[in-house]
Amino acid sequence: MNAVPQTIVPETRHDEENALLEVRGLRTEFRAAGGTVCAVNDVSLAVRRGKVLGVVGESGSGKSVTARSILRMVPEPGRVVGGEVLFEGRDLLGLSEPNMRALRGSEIAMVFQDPQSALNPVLTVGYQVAEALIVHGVDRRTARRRALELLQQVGIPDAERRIDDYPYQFSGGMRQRVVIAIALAGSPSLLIADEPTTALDVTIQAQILRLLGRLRDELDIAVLMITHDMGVVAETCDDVVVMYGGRVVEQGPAEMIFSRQEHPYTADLLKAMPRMDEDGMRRLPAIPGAPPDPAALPSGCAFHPRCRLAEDECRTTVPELAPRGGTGQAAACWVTGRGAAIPPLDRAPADGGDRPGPGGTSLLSVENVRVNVASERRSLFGRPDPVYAVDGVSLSVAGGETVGLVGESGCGKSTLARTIVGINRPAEGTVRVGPDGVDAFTGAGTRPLRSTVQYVFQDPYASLNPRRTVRQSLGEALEMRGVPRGARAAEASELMRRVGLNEGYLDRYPHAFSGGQRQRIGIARALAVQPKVLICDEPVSALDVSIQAQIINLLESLRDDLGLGYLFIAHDLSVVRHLSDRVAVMYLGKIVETGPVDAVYSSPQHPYTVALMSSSPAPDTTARDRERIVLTGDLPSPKNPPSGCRFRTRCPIGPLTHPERRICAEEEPPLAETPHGQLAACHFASEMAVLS
Amino acid sequence: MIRFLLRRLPSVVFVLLTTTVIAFLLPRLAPGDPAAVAAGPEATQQQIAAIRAEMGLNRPLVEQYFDWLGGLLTGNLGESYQFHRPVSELIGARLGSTVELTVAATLIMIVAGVGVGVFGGSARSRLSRFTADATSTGMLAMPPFLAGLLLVILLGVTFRVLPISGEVAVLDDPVIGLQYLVLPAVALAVPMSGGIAMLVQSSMDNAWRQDYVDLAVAKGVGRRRITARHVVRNSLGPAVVAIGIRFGEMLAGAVVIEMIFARNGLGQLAVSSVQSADYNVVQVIIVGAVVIAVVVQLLTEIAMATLDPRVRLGV
Amino acid sequence: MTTDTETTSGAARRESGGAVRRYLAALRTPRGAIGAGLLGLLVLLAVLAPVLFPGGYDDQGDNALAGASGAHWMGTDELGRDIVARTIFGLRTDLTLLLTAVPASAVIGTLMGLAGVISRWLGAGMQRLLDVILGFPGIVLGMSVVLVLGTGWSALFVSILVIGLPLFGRQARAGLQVEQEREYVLAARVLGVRRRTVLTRHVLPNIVDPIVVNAAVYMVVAVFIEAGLSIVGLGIQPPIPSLGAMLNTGARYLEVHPAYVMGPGLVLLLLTLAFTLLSNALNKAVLRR
Amino acid sequence: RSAVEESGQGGGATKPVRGGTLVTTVAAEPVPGAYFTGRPGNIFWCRNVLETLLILDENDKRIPLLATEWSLSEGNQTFTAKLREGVTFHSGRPFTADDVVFSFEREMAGDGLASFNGAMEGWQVKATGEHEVTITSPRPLQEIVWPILDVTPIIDKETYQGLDDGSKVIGTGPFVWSSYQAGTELKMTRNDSYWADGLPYLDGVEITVIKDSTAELAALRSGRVQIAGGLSTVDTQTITSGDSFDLVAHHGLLYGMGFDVSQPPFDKVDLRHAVAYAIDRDRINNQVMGGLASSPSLPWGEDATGYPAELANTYTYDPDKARQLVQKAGATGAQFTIALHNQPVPRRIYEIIARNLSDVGLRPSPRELSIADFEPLRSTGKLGPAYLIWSATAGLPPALMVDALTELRPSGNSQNYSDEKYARLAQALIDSSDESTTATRLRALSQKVLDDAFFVPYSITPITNARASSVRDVVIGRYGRTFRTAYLAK
Ligand SMILES: Nc1ncnc2c1ncn2[C@@H]1O[C@H](COP(=O)(O)OP(=O)(O)OP(=O)(O)O)[C@@H](O)[C@H]1O
Ligand SMILES: Nc1ncnc2c1ncn2[C@@H]1O[C@H](COP(=O)(O)OP(=O)(O)OP(=O)(O)O)[C@@H](O)[C@H]1O
Ligand SMILES: [Mg+2]
Ligand SMILES: [Mg+2]
Repeated sequence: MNAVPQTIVPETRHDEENALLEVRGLRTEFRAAGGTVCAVNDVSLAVRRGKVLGVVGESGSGKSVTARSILRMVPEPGRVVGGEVLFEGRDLLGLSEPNMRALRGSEIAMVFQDPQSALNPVLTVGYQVAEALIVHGVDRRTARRRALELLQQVGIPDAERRIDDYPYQFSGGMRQRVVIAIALAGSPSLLIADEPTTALDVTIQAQILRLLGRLRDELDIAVLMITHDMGVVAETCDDVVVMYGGRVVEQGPAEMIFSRQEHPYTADLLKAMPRMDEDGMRRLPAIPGAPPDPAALPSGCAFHPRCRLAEDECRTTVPELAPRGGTGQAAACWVTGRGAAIPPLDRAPADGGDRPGPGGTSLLSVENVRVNVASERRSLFGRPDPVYAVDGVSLSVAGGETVGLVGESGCGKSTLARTIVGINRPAEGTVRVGPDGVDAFTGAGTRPLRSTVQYVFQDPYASLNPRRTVRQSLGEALEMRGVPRGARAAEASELMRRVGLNEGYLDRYPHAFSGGQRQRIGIARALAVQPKVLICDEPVSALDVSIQAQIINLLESLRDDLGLGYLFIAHDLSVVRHLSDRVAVMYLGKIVETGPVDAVYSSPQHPYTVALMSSSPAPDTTARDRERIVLTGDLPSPKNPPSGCRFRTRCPIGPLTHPERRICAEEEPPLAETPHGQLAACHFASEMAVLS
Repeated sequence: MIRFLLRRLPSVVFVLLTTTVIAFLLPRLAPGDPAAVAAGPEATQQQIAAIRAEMGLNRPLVEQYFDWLGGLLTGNLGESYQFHRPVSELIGARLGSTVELTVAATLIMIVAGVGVGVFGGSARSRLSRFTADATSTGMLAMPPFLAGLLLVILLGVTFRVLPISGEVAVLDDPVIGLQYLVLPAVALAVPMSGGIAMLVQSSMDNAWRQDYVDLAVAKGVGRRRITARHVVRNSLGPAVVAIGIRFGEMLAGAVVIEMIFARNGLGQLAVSSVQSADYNVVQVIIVGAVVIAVVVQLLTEIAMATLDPRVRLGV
Repeated sequence: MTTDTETTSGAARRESGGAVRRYLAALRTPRGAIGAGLLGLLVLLAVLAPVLFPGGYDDQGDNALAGASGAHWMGTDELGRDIVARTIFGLRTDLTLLLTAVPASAVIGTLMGLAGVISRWLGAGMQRLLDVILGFPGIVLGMSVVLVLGTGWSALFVSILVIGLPLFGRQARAGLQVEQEREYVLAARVLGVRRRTVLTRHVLPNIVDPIVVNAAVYMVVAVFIEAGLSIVGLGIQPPIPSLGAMLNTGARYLEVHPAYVMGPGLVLLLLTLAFTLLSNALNKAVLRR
Repeated sequence: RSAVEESGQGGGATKPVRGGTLVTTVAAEPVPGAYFTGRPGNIFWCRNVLETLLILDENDKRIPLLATEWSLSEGNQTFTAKLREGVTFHSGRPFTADDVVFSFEREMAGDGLASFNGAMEGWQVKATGEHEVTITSPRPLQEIVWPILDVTPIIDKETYQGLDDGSKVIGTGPFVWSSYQAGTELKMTRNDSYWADGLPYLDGVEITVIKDSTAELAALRSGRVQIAGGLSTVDTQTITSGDSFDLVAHHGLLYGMGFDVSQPPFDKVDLRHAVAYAIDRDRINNQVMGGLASSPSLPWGEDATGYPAELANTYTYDPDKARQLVQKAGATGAQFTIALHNQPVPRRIYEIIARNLSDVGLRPSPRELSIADFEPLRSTGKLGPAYLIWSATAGLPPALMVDALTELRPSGNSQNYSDEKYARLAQALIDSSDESTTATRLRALSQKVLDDAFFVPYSITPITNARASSVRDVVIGRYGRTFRTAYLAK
């Protein structure tokens, strides 16, 4: 590798005197037996007082390590090997450990990604909040009083009573609030939030983001917000730093970056994201390849193997982060540095123009299915009460058609999908498969079910047996289709080509593949039995944006080539919009709205759909100030769902705001047709048109 | 808590009942004739026959079982063939000795095991971690009887500082009694402490990697306090379980240790009863050992529940 | 259509395919290397015992309870037999016992744990049975076995086998429950692969690892059981030596002839140490990936 | 304080001293129910609580206790004894001739695990005065009456049932049974109204059960106990090689091997002879018995009346001869089990014998049995092809042994051996009423035992105990010590 030019923070920094935190030339390495990984390489950034700096980048780009380096919390065997971290003028890297400890929590606080594990399960939340004060010298009584205030401040309802509860008694969103309360305890001037909402649902994410925004305004805290979601950045950040392969590739004020990208990576990344306001008539412009392994970074510009503008220089020399256009923006790219503009990416139309419309006959139909997920173990007191995770759902999928299924985590999407393929048994209702509508749960239905419907799993790491080669995994599927042993090799190669993988990889084990590649293998396995319908359970939610686009494109082309029908489960509304012909919105085991995708997205009729849509962040700073409906509270438990309309406990137009609407609590609204052509289950459906 | 105990009740009852069935069947599975054994070596055939009738061995098995079980429940544990004494008396006379031994060993095990474990789990220098590792591995690999023999050679024969045989009840004379107790208790506790130490250390290592430790660091909590409040607290659960499970092993180990240190405890009684096929005694000891093991297991779970709120509230 | 460039993430690289390779990885750690080396040495000694000591273990002589000498490195026992020879033959007995009884226990225990596959009731019944066995403190169970079978090899074998069942049975059941919910298992079921095939192809190989680790852990316990029963006089029958039986007799001559206890004691300690180290290493390498 | 120091002990003086408690330890537990026979666990209490008419010490000297004088008459078929007056039981009840009659009747009825009741068949025991009893027997008594008197303590007819479980143990002895924990501990206190004035010297005697020889040794050495019964010979020798402990050897145990002569392979007398030649008796003596044993071919003690010393060494270690005999019997490679007690000494003997037998071409394997399992099989002759026994009958008069030792009984023996000539010879010995006839008849019987070799003795070993030198004047009987005159020297 060439000598790294000593990149300094770009000279043209606005409000330089305003910087609360300034990181200069930070390098953090992990020394392991296999060699040294430079996870953070010459990173410089600045957080202004009272402002939000967003750090974005795909998985492994070094965001978390940067954050931890600032607080000197790099895990073993990591070491900060260079650079400066100036906080209010002091270099944190030079502080003694006791001084550093005094500073953590009191001046700089941190919020972690996973609220499930960030709280100590055996201590009460109140204690955990108070501890943050106690260690900084506050006496117990005062600390507890302050803890209560803080819990109230972050919006824990009924905080007096819940202060002595344990973390597991809280929902994910509530826990994240507690974590934020802990962070606020020492009245810090800087809050580092490492993907604070990634593990949460959009509705909860909106709540948390709103909370963070409020706190910033009220307490004037500066925030370093780490995220991989451009939408979150667009909605919350003042400044942006884009990271790739351990380096900053572009930085600048948020509006500038979203309006004009100076680095091809930023530009392509934004384009690769499906958008809620665009239909899916064209393929997504995916960035080829996958993010680099920090242990083996490409020489020169780390992005060059995937860059459509790459030149020879890019392959050999690392570009400097240089200011662009005097607006505080800076980028590290040789090509754009010479003034070349990034050519607009023409979105390729779907292969062969418009795709064939969905075939008319339904290949899969679910009728009134209810699924009981209560454990079947008998206790001393007889069987436990049933828990219907899916409570009377009907839908159908035709050949070549994509039906999107969206809803919050825990609403029963996976349970429905698993029931369709026979992993769970329905308590009531039927699943019919094939053109003849054979009942899948009769003896005669098993075969048609297997050959008609296949499943693509969410987690590409868990869905392949680590002990079996790709050939073995595919071979098993081919065997099920009845392909004779001799013909399997050829078929397997054909499948690999089909999903865009090199057939030479057939004899490798799954661990040798990246997440995106594994997902392709999972798709290939599902295709091996030549199904008519694929059930995709969040197939892209575990993948990086650039890989997500590749997989979506793959699914689309398969659908068009093979005439497959999809039941596509996702919680990302824009992905569903991009892919689907029809969409169903699920809430607590029931479908609350369903209909053609355009109708639902352009004029949602159910308040829940509206709330979901307005909670989804859009990667566009101009949409920042749009009117938004943020739901309160959490998804109730399917163990005892609310009476009447299940959504009434959170509904913005229900009894919460209109106490006179008693019907919502008394009567369950049926799925009824609306003027726009979709079905919605709301007593006051027409009202939403006004709101949206 | 009560709900929790109720939930465990059926399986506990099942285990105990099955144990009584097994214990009851043992003499009937064994090759010897219990009546002949009871009658003693010099008995004639008629005497044996008379005894068989007296013992009720001619009656249907099920009836015999329920009689026996009824006896157990009402405290009528039968009579030893060997000593012609009520089993309850034999056991009563030896219970104290074994309880002393196991309680002392358990205390040592908890102190040494948790001590070494916490030391290893909170140590940062390579040397201290290695020391902790080596200590716990060594202890784990050391069988109690070998530890006992080595202690006898070292402290009882070479340097005579502690008595190596016999016993004096601690309650009668604490100073002397404790001296008699030290060596056997240490010998018994050694391997168990090794296991506990390893467990504590590895669950502490695990706890150190948890996100809540990161959060505590980010809060500004010092390392000592993190160890005490966050890491140790979360690591004691597995240790408590292990201590509970090892209590059964402790009873088993006591058998051998009592032999070596000439303590007249239940272990000795068990061995001599097995050697002389004194079934009535063996049966009661088996049932008793299982009852104790099960009860300790339950206590363990209760302790777990106090340590970990998730267990307590049945999540 | 695009093709992924080939990259693997760090996390992905850590889990790996070949089972043998992972077990070998365990041997490359210091613990694993020492443990395996030690065990290898002991096994070698045991195997070569008849060659090293052509006189066998029962070569009685007039010179009883003699101290160390050129002919007898650790002296002789009460019947004038070489203690070293008897120790090594005792090791042979122990190893034979361990290496047959422990695997038998592992296999039977695993099958009991997996019985739930055949029917839920059978599985639950087996678990209860294992609970009962678990309730018995080890040596007490061993004594019960001795009561029924009399002392000797078969009683030791059965004791070790039975005492280990809950360890393996519970492990297998827990593994089964986890593995059955794995996505790749569900994937196979969705494909329509038969239950038995799913079990043998996807579930079992992934249960094997913890079972192997537990078997190594249990080896130590099994040594304790053999020695424990032998020490209280319920072990193997003379004149065949076992480490425990030698300790039992040797303890009678603790004063006149400490080497009598030290020899078998040391070998026993090395044996348990080897298995302890090995199980630690396996545990780290195989289970905590 | 230190437990090690506290139990330390002082040096010696010679005059009897009053006071002190003697602490003893035994490896086997006391069995109060076995009052008419010997048990290793009973040696330290039985003769101190339950007294006999007379006691035979280790030299077979008759020491009068409850009988003051005695005589034999009518062709040695009548025995008369004068009883001591002024003796009371521990309960306070005076001792009379009726108590003696009662005790003998219980014994003949087989109570108290009586083992000589076979030899007492036909006895008439009568009170011929308040303090005189007369025994009349259909057979001569001069040989057998002494050991029978020695084994027969006088028990209290009011409480004798309490003897079975030790709940009530009442006798006339110098010590009173005071506290008992079955299997672990027994305490006796001085009988203040003992018939001999000033005796006993000791305030009390304690017995603790320590099953492990090494632990017993440690207890001795630490001074916690003063006498140990049941130490292994090696341990006894270890401790008595210093100067503060004495080795006490007395009476004896007979070790031998029996065969089921009704079944192959030991239905062939040649094979039995082979075994008799194959056993390395010296090795057994040196390596198991500490060199203290004798290695006779005959079961009788050397001081038996008319002992045929020239036959005593008929069988000596001769593996070559043994091998030939094995071949002659066609039994080379024969496999069989040898039953034995699961105790250390029998195990070691087994190891030597098994080695000896495999050296001559046989293939024995062990069958270990607990005493409780072993004895019923022994009394019913079901121990299998061969077995090893040990018996406390060593040194008893042969006329008594042929009934008392199961292996020598003419019928109902453990070897399923029945031979008319043997039965006749045995009965003749029993019926002999004078020394010279006894001698000729014993020789004839001995020859028959050697020829048929249905029971092969290989060792007669004195019972050894270790005793602190400070313990003086203990009377050693076959069935127990009496500490009536014992004292602890300061
Ligand atoms: N404990 C560690 N040991 C070794 N390498 C590490 C460790 N933690 C991080 N790394 C390396 O640093 C790189 C960057 O990690 P980092 O966690 O900062 O990524 P990130 O941008 O936060 O990604 P994500 O979105 O997945 O959280 C990783 O790819 C990895 O190679
Ligand atoms: N085996 C089970 N036992 C108990 N409850 C279950 C079980 N499976 C699912 N549930 C419950 O059913 C509800 C629906 O779960 P499901 O996994 O179908 O949700 P989902 O919509 O797929 O959520 P996500 O977006 O997180 O994947 C949840 O509340 C869950 O707790
Ligand atoms: Mg991260
Ligand atoms: Mg799901």
